[in-house]
Amino acid sequence: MIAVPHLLTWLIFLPAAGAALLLLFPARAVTEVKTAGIVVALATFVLSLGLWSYDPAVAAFQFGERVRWIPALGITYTVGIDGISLLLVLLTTLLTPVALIFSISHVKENVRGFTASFLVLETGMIGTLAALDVALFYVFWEVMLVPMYLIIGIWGGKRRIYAAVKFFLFTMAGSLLMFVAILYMAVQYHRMSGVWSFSLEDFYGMSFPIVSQTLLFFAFALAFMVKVPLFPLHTWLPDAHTEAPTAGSIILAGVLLKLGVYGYLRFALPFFPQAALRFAPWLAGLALVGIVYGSMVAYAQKDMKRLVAYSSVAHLGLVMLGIAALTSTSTSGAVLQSVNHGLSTGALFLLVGVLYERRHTREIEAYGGVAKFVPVTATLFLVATFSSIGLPGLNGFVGEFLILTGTFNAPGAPRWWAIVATSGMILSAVYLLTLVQRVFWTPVRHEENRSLTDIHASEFVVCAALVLAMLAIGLAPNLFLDKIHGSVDTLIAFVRAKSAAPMEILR
Amino acid sequence: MIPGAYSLDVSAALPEIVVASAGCLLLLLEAFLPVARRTFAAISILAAGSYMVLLERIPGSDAFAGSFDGSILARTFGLFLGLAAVLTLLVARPYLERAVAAGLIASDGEFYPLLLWGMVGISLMARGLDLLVIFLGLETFSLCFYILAAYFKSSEASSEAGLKYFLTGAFASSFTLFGIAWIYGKTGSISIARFADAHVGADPLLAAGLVFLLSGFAFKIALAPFHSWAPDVYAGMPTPAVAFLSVAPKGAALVVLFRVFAGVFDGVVPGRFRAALAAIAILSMIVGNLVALAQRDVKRLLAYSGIAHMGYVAIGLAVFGRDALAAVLLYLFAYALTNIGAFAAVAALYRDERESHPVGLLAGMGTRSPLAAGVLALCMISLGGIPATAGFIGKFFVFKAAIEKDLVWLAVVGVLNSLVSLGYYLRVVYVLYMREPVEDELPAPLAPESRLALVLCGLGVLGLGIFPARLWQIVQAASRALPSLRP
Amino acid sequence: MPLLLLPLLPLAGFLLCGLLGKRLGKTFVTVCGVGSVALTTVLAYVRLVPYVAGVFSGHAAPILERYGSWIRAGNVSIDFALRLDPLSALMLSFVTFVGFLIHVYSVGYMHADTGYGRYFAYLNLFMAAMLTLILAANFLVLFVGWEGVGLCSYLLIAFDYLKESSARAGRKAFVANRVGDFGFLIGLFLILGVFGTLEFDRLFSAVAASPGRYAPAMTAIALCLFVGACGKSAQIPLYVWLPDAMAGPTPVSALIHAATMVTAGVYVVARSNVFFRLSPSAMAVVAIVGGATALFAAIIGTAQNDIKKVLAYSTVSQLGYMFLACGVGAFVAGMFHVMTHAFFKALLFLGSGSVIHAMGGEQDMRRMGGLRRALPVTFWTFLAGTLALAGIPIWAGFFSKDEILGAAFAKSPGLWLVGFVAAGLTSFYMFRLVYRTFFGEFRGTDDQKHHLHESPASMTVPLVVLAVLSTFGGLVGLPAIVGPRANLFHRFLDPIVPPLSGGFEPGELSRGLEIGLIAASVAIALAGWLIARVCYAGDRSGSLPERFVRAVPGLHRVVENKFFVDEIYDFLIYRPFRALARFFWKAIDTLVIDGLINAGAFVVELSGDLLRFFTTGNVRNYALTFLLGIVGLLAWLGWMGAR
Amino acid sequence: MNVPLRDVLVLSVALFSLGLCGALLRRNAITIFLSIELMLNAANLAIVGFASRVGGYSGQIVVFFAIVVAAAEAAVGLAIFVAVFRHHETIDVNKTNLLKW
Amino acid sequence: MSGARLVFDLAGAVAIVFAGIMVVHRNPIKSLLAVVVSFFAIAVGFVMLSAPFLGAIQVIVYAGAILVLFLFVTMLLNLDTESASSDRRPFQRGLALLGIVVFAAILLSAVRRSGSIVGPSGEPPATGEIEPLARALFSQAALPFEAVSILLLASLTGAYLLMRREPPAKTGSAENRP
Repeated sequence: MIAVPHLLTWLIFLPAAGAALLLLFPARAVTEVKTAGIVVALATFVLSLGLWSYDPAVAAFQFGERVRWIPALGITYTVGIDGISLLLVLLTTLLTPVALIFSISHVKENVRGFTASFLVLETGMIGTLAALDVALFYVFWEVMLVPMYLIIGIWGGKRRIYAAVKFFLFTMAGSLLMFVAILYMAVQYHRMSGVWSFSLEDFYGMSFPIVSQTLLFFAFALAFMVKVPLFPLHTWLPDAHTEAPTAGSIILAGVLLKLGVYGYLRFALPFFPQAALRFAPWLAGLALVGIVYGSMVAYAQKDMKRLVAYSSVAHLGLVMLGIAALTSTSTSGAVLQSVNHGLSTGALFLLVGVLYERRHTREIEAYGGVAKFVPVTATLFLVATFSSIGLPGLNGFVGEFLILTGTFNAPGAPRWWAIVATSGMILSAVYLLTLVQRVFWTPVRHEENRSLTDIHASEFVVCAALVLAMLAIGLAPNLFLDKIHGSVDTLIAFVRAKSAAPMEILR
Repeated sequence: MIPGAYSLDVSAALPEIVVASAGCLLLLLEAFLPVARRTFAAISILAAGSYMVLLERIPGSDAFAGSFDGSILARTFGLFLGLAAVLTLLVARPYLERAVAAGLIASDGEFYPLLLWGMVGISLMARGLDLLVIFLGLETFSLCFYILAAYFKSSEASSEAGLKYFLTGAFASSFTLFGIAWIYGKTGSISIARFADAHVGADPLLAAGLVFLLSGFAFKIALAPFHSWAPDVYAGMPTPAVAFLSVAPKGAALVVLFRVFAGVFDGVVPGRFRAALAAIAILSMIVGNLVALAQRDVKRLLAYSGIAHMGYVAIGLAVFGRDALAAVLLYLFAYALTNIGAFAAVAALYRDERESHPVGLLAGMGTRSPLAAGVLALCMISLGGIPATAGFIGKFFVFKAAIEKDLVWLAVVGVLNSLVSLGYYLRVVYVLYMREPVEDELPAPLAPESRLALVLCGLGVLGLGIFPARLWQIVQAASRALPSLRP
Repeated sequence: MPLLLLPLLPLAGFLLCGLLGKRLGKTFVTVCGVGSVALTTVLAYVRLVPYVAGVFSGHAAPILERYGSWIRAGNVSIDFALRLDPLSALMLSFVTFVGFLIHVYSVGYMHADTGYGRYFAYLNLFMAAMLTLILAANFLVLFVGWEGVGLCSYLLIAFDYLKESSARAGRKAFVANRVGDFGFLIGLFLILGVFGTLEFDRLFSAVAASPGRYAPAMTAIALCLFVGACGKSAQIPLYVWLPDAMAGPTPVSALIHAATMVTAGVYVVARSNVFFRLSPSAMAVVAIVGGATALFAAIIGTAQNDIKKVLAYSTVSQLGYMFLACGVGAFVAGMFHVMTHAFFKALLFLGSGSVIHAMGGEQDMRRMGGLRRALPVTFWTFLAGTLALAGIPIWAGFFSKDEILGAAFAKSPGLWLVGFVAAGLTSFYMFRLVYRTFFGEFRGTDDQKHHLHESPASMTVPLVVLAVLSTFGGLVGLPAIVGPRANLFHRFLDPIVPPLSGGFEPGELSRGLEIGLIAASVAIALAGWLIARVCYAGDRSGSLPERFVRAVPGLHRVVENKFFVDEIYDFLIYRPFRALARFFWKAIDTLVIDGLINAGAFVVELSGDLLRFFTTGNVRNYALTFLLGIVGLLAWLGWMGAR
Repeated sequence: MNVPLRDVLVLSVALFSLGLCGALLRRNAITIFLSIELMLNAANLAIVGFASRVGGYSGQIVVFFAIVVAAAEAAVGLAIFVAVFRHHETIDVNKTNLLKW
Repeated sequence: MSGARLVFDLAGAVAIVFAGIMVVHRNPIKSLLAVVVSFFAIAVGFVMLSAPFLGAIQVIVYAGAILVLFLFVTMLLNLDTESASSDRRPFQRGLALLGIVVFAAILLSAVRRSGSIVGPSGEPPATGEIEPLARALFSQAALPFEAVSILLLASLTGAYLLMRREPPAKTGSAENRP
């Protein structure tokens, strides 16, 4: 793999540039727009493979770049990748072309805007993952909202506008306090050191008296808990996922939710270790509620997409549990699992989309016995399902096993956490297999289903890509874990050390 | 100064003189060479442009016996003013020609001189170093805008807007004058520079005077509770004039307030006063945002959003200090680009000026008039304070200033309000893009000037949002021009 | 030839059949599907023969083959490794062989089915998973196979997924297994916590080295593993899925739900006997659950009319026997029964399959009868199987069952009594089955009568082979009374039960007592046969049971309906779960959470709507607010000065 | 000349308040505007009063210009009234509230 | 000598009384005339405060020009007297009065409490004569002078623009309810 200079910058801005380019196309040149968009997305993906040369032995940020941006405040354009963000970036660059290619045959009106939104969104996501300057991070973090808002609102389902606004306001509500907190930290840093800086390592260096630390922690945690989403803050997700167009749901579930996890790991945890550790049990509690509650609500759903959406609540609850336990094992598992969830849930949404685009209903009751007519779709759906249930040999299992065993044997964590969480394994089997049974199996109840056509080539290709990724992670997880756990270990070591250190009182 | 020493520093006032005389020229042309009307916009833009250029050349020192500011603050403000004027004038011509065609007014000839003279008034106000100059500047632009508000004589709404703006305005300026009276009496001078040496301290009459002055300017800035006129006037007034009115005078008034407080309090705003300002800021944010949520008319919505935004700016006023001034100036630039962009889009998207401007009519514009709709949406996002737009940068610096002065709670109130504000900004966006068109007539094709204005605003909003560093340097330098301000 | 090849070959078969089966047609599928398994069997024996020879010649060192690290993160590091030791060798020997036979059988049985390719794909996948399970060298690789076989059983039970019942049965099986896996996984976490590894070698040697140190942790671990075993091997309370699993094609029932997969639980218990033996309480639990299941299922079996259901419950009950064996410390006996059971139960299922095949899918014994003339081969082979299962001497089941009963008696006569009664019931319901199916008058429809025919060779040959095995297979484990070294089976398998100081020790039996017990069990078996004959053979067939039913109708109804266990589960677990789920969704999610949020939004909107009426449009009100603002400011500042 | 300043200020406050009353209580736009003129005069009076104590002429100059401004305002204001009158046939501010809420 | 004060206070009284009449009288013409009187009184006050020039201006420009302008317009629009009936807003009126009372009270108390003015700028107190005022007007106030020219020009333009009769254009209703 030849090393591209400024690789990350390319990755971040290539899609945006592509979007700008698209806007120069005439709106009628639909096919050209589609191809151009997909080419850009694929190019980004190919480029991103260059990141694979990340060297886990050096457990530090790599592919780093730094440019002064707002010198007066020491705000810089600083990007870099470590084991935690690496896989998520790759996931992003993988899922974006997947989403676009899937939509080839399904998005009819205003294709240009659609494609452009996705590319801008990709820039936002990669930027969020790569940013090592807190201000820069915040900018990318918020920038993501707009294209997703448009994607849901313009190309979404019946209640799309409600869903879009709900999504936007919910996430915004979460992150606004984080904005204030970031400013506060910067000001404090300025008071301490006399210079302005928003850079990650400088913030890592700061520690706060417990009261302000707790407040700051909540300001950050709230933003990420909404994004994840954690139990009481999850209600935007079913609406957003359900109303969004299939491609949107793929990205939403595949990447956006993970950014909450990422943010918690990258910022909330190392910034405010004492507070984070003190409230870890609460976090775990919410995560556990999320697992059980999410699974049960998922089971009660009548709408395929809603069901999958609630399953995300459960799965990400598991991920957050792994982080709350904060052992090397569980946390590595959590990072891997968030990639896994991106793949399996992405695939599930994709396949639900395949059915939806043909029958134009998401009602489970409208199906039944369709496996007879769409065998390939059914098979792929089964694979995705079992990946999501955590069948050994597929990706889901590795993550779940690591998280659970890590949590179970974590020094700080009581064992019932892991035990309750493991029950999620049963529940996920219950609701997902019920879905399979009621949609693909059992006698054919509706005649119109007999005329269903099976998955297209374009849909199949992207889905197959996802399945291959699942198998790869499931069979050779070390390829990926080796990239991850170095950084995870350094992170945990840092957090433990910092939380142990006596708190210096700020002026 | 020595009595009798005759000082008339034309060079210092050259920019204003040029603009004013351009106005006179247009008036003459209107009277004697009506065919030249098509060129008025161009001439006015030329005048506004040369205003900016000449400002760079004025002598850096105070002029007219220390009553007229030549500092970088004046120049920076001039940049803002000129920018606003140019953008407005770009929008004006096609809009007015449509109005003339629709029979709202016989000729668009007087519009430009009045706008230019209003600009001169604003400039005087912002540059004035004694209360007299400031007062005259205030009155000059107020008069111009009273007239512009009532400009569409055959439109009931416009006349009513004129009436309301005039009555409330006159009411407010009588308070201003009353305030000037007390301050003059207590400090024994009308020149801001001398306030400090009066050391009047905690004199109740001085406080009263300041309150009157504050209320008078808060009226122009449209800060609650002195804001009530804004929605009605915006709704009735010709849109380009609103675009200008909603930006330029507010900036001048803010600069004046900074000058006066810096002078009277010698840089440190006392606690009770700061509390009062904070209260005004919060009230404006809350009233503006909540009521804007309930608006169905774009121009009224923008009026209330403007009230809310001035609330954010007033945070800077309450914080006070060098960085606060810089932040406020930056915010003003951002607000000018965004708000004028929004009004430019509104001017372009609505066909019939006689009717009101219900948001619903924007439905489906996203595809029918992509440029205007796109810019409008972008401006809404920017007003909502989403990053990578100018609006975010403005809030960023204001809130930072607040937090630096340990007013974290003010910043928190601010962000919570901007959350509420997203409620209505997003509504505009989704009506633009996510609703089916309500009427089958397509909007009028965009005139080249409007295109230019829209593009400029759009690029400006994004550019300032992404590369704010340079402008921040400028405004910081400008903020140093008030010596008594503490860093 | 690496062991890894053994699972990989069927896996390849799976991929070929699954991906290309539809396109390339039946012959291709047959070749790939059966061929891969055949090849696997051959290769397996290529490895087995020398190894077994080695064991008998004294060096029983297990063969361990590592294929590199599989999962490595934090303090967890798991290799992908396979091992060949007496236990896995035993399993390997009959799993491959029986599996192969059943593949052959399926060629005939499924020839008409549209899902031919899919069927063999799944079957091959199952072989791959099963081989992984038995060859695994650590618990996690074992778990891979464990879940893999679960998956295949799920897919094969729901093989014709358009039938409501099959689809439900499939999900039921998987979920029930998941409940078991839940315990199993917790067990693995515990093991990892205690030992930091999942490698069998390291674990068991560590424990053997210092039993006292680990003893306290063992009860929990053992019980967790046993929960998993209960799920997989259909023990109380998780057995409910197995009877429903009969919805799958009969060969599948034979292979998965009789011969191989369901014994995986026993295999795991035997595999980790070191753990179990350190915890008497765990052993007790295993024994009691096993015994209870054996008796319970046997009772239900006596009242079933569906030929496959009878066999299913008999399987459950036989599995109970195996756990009983383990519970009383007779792990080897348990494994012995696993093997013999694999032979005769596979035989019986295949036989019933042949019957059903002949009857055109009919499974209800009440519509059969007198088939022995039409299906001679099936009849004789089936009879052999029955004798084996009933425990009639020299047939395979006799030896294994006897050994178990002996061991049970040595530990506690109570358990023995349970097993003893169950044995009687077993022979009763088996001969009841035989008589009702093969003797008497044909009770089916006429066109069924016309189509009666013996199955093709591809089906009968396996029957014959299995019949031979279940007849003579028992001889490898002659009881101790014959001679100390007569029991090859023990000599081969004893190494897997290493001596353990302070560990659970199986009881000893005096020679006389042992003979007595053998006599007793033979007697009860014959008694069962006799009763069955009286009730269901000859001219007065059926009158006696009817009278019995009339005597105790309640009892009969309860037994016929399997003690209403499914209904109870439905009432106690399924319904409340569904209700709660709906409650969470409708009440908590929609009403409370979203309600609060929307309420907040509404309040904001509303306050805006009210506030806007302050802008009355009347200038004087504007002036008024202006004045009030000023008055407020003055009151705040002007009154006491600007400080 | 010694008119005590307090008298001047009290007078000015009184006049200003009376102006306020007119502005707030009358409905006829012209009367309202008159009242506002009264308020301006009150302010002027205060300034002149102060000016008679403070040295220099700046105070008187301010008043001078204030009067000019008042003239200009009057011209514009009355013109606006006429314009409004042409629409409504009245300049009662209660009746000119098309724009509201 | 308290003569000046006496005159001033008398003038003040007159001013207040007629201002009051202006406020309460329903007939615009009458209240207009009342204002004229009170402006005259204020002019007297100016003179007493040693600003004779301003007094003159007050009479000529204010009481003269401006109010005459008012008179013309009032006549032109021939406004009838406000009818008391059509204006029932007791609450707002009450609130307004209350506000004004508090306002006045605060200011008066402030006047009472505030110390006498400070900061006499080194210059001599203003005397009655015009010349120094004129000098100051053209030196210090050069800029205001220029500014005010624009102001007046604008007001002229505006007045002309707004009073000018237009060719009657189609008047559409400017309904503006949400």
